[in-house]
Amino acid sequence: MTYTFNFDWIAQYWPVIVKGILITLELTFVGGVVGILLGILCAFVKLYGAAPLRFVVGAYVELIRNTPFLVQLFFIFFGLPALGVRLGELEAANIAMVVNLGAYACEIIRAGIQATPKGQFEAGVSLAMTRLETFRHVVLVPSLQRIWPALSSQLVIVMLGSAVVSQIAAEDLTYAANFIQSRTFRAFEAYFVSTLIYLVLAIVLRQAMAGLGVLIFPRRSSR
Amino acid sequence: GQHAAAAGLDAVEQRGTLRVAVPQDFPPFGSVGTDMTPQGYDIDMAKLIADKIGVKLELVPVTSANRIPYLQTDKVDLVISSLGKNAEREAVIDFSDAYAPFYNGVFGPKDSGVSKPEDLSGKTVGVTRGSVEDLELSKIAPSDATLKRYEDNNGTISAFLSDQVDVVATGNVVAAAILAKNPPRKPEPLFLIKNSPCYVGMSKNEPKLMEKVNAIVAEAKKDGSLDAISEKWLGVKLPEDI
Amino acid sequence: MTDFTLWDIARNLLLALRWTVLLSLVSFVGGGLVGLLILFARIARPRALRVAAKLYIELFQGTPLLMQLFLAFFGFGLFGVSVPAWLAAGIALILWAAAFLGEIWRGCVEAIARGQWEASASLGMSRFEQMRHVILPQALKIAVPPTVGFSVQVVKGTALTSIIGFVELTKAGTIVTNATFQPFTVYGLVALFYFALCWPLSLTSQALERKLNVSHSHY
Amino acid sequence: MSLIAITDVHKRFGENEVLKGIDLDIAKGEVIAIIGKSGSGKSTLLRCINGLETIDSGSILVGGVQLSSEEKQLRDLRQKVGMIFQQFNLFPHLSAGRNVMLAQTVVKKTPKAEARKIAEEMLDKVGLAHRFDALPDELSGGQQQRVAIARALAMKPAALLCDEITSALDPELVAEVLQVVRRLAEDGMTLITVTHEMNFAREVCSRVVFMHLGRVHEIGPPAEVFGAPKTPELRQFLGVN
Amino acid sequence: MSLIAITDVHKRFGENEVLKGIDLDIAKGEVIAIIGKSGSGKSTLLRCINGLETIDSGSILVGGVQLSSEEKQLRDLRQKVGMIFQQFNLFPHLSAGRNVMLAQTVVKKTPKAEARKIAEEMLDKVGLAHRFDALPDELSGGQQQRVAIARALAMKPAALLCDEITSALDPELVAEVLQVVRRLAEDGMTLITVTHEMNFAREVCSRVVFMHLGRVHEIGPPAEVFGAPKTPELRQFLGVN
Ligand SMILES: Nc1ncnc2c1ncn2[C@@H]1O[C@H](COP(=O)(O)OP(=O)(O)OP(=O)(O)O)[C@@H](O)[C@H]1O
Ligand SMILES: Nc1ncnc2c1ncn2[C@@H]1O[C@H](COP(=O)(O)OP(=O)(O)OP(=O)(O)O)[C@@H](O)[C@H]1O
Ligand SMILES: [Mg+2]
Ligand SMILES: [Mg+2]
Repeated sequence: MTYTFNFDWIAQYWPVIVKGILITLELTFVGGVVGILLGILCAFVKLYGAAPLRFVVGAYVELIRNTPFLVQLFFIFFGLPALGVRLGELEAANIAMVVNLGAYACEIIRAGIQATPKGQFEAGVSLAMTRLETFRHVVLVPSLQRIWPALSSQLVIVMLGSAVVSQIAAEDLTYAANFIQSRTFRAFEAYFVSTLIYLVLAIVLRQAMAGLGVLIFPRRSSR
Repeated sequence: GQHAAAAGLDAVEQRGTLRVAVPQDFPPFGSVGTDMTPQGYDIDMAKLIADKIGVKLELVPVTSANRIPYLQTDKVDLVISSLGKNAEREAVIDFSDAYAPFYNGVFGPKDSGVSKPEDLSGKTVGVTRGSVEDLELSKIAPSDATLKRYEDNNGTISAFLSDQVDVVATGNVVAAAILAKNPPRKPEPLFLIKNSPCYVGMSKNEPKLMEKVNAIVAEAKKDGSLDAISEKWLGVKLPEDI
Repeated sequence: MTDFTLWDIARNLLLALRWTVLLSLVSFVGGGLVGLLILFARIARPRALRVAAKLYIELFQGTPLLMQLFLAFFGFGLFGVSVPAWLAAGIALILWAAAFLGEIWRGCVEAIARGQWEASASLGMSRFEQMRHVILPQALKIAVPPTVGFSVQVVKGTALTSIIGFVELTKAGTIVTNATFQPFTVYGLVALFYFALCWPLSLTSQALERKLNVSHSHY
Repeated sequence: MSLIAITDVHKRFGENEVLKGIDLDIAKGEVIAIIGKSGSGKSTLLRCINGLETIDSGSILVGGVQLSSEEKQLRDLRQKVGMIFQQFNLFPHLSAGRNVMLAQTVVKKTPKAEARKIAEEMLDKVGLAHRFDALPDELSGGQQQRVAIARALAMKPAALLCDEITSALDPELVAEVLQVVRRLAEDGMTLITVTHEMNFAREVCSRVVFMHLGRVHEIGPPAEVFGAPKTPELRQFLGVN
Repeated sequence: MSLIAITDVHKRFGENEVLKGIDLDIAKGEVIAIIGKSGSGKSTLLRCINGLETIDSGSILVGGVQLSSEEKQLRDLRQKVGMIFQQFNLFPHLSAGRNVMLAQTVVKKTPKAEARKIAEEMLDKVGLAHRFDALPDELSGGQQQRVAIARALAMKPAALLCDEITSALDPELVAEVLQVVRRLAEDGMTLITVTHEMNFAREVCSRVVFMHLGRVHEIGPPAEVFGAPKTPELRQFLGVN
């Protein structure tokens, strides 16, 4: 092999990488929190909402799940200005992440809710709670607990998918890699380093979600 | 080493084909026709070099992200992809003599009040990441100008047209092509950055190949064939300083 | 600048769509086969195999497919091994899909009641025979909906092969946009074609899921 | 005036007419046992009283108010009439105490501290004050059912509907739950229980309702119903000839 | 020589020692009933004999061969000792007949045609020859359990382990399954059954084993165990004083 790896550039470019990591984390965090909230809302509407609302949510979910994230991103960033909504690349990226995860989370959460025994709902209602109150206090937490692993996986997928936001000049981790390689022509090294960082982020994210799960969901203490 | 012996000019002649990385997303240097075949300044340049060496030409369409890895892993012999030069890049690959002018400048609405680099202060500038103008503008732009670096030319132009950036830095031919389409937002020339020419890229330490390419470029300048290419794609003759 | 008619744009995108379909088929079928191996390793008796499979899954689910493709194509090249683009794309997509499919299917295998393992063991079947005759036939049935669902991800995942030179649907869209400066028309069509390809798969998956749920409620 | 007045109630599921005209008046403080074969419509009747099923015709008045399917009104009704299920249906993510507190804070807007006091009181009433913080998973079936009773009681209902609340329990656990119900009856709670425990029905109830094919087939004080069943269907059900 | 010889078997799950030294010899043709409270280790003992659980110490010999955890040997053992489960565990994707054929063709490499003949024979033995092509879903619980018995019998085992094979069944279906087991016993099959059916144990078994807290607490012919229980634990279990 004639190619010799050279990582000297790190000394000069590490701020770009750190910024990239932070932005990737921001996108994942905002996408994760707001996206899951949106998913919960959509799941509720899809299960209990009025027919027209159900249709709108259904169309949204199908549209998002069956088209590439990149195209969605382009429409938000380049398309919305035509309608008078001009978003910065970070806002656009964040919104695209939320919209994307929201659709997937909706389906995952809906499945979790549907797996809730009917008796839980009836018990809530027969204690004079409204449907919304029953959903909020009785159905939601156990449903989330049921689908938490699936949701965590989806979040990792979305985090990795966020790489394409570099196309609209959002300065995430992939942007950092591309920026560095465009200056230094050290493509292998830049991609290798960013891949490793993604791997670490994915593992950390999974662990964090597991830890969060332990915090949110009660577990029986051993008898 | 061994590897080098099998590469370079000898390998090209032995193989009978010259493999060249060309852009597909950077008109007028490289784009496609309605039949998706590559066309543009860089493609004609590649044809010229292959002709002169006397071998067949194999065009390999590349992006800005993968053009150098193609070269480094010996999947192409030359990169003719409107490459600009800087010191860091020269540490990794070798550059021939310049084969094309690249007049780049900053373009934007007339009323943007920009007429020199200092005026970019506080403005948002769209530019294609890794392009010649990216390298140049990064050097001269004031520190409080925001550079938005898009993946490809299309991103940069779309960003300008959709009002995501105040002005763009790009080739004057690119700007002219857009102006010709009479868009709602017009990229009028504001100021010229400089003529920062394009070079042919090749693996390091291929003296024979370098010599050959430089000779072909020099001859093409002399016999007017490069002028012809320039006129075809850029609408003007090759400038004196190339 | 060449002038593209709407038909030119659509025609070129449709031609590129062939690559999307072909790559999807290759990665889905190949990923299925390798995924089966991953599944077997993941639930094998020897700990080493299980751990290896787990690491494999972590690696391929934890890094961007784009980087996997890049490293598969150019990484070997660094060592002087020339891997053609179609092979690199095939390998990377297959390994990536296998990680996801293996994990999806493991869930399905684990959903089969323990009693089925015990009953078949107590009839003297070996672990492989148990899998082959008792567990897999049942697991595959419940695995169909999520598997079809994942095929949508595969279709969309093939877009990333442009990093190693494939002009599939998304890449063709970028190229044509750069020649036409009509991003809305082009990406609108791109989205439409993806939707036309993926939506039937989604619908099938949902329909199968519903059907399965119904048959479950009999128990 | 009767607390619950059921008049000519009909209910069908598709083709299947499950309730074929039920008339039943229940006074405050009464303890009613509903018995009958599987499928005779016992659960459906209870669920109709609680508004979990809508009725097709007839009327149900609770405390003089007509039952409708209007949400707000249903909520009022359900504060007056609690229900306990065969499968307990405790909320698995909440401790026993929080199970009892939840509806108070959500529905009645009782302040947390007060809700907690009431929850402790109710758990004490069912003999589980010491398991306030236990999750449902950590409780035996009998304990879970007692928490469910405490949960319903915390809403201070005027009447309690119990649907086979002991049939998911092991025999040894049945006694502890019945003990609790017996005490409620003594305290004057209005109780309507579907039950298979004939001894319980005999000893505790003021009236026994025998349902058959979607109708109230026989009704009367336990001594009468068990001691001198009039219809052959009831005799067959009781296994006497 | 005894067919199954169990010597000082210990088994623990984590902290919990479930079997605390079991000694038991079973001769060919014996019919043994194992009785005892829930949690006393009955199922665990059966599962150990069949190699579904590994033992921590002691030894189990079947037909003179020591039980190990080696795969090949386990397979041989399991061809000698069949097991039937409370939950039937039929393969839901195969018809009744194919359920009975599967292990023969896979494990013993019996040719299809012959396996089919044996399957028909075995289904006939349990009175289900006419349901050869029915899927498990289409059979009643009692029929499913009888298919499970036929499936075990088709491997021509020397002994059969039955773990509460009637407790998932409605009372009316219990009889049909017990009838089949009774006939097996009469035919000389070695049977070890965990059961709550005391009448069955009394009438059919040669010996009754009472397990308590992980030990064989009392053992003897049914007349002795049921007629004159020696220990207070057994007396309590049987409800006699
Ligand atoms: N949601 C429903 N949809 C359709 N049919 C139903 C529904 N709920 C109950 N039924 C039918 O109504 C009839 C009466 O059911 P119900 O549960 O009231 O009987 P029950 O007297 O409570 O019987 P059990 O003692 O078995 O609980 C049954 O035939 C049942 O199948
Ligand atoms: N896989 C396991 N892991 C941990 N503990 C177990 C396991 N299997 C059984 N046990 C424990 O071992 C003890 C004995 O269980 P076993 O199933 O043998 O009892 P049993 O006599 O069959 O009871 P039953 O009549 O309820 O079936 C119980 O306390 C049970 O909780
Ligand atoms: Mg009922
Ligand atoms: Mg047991």
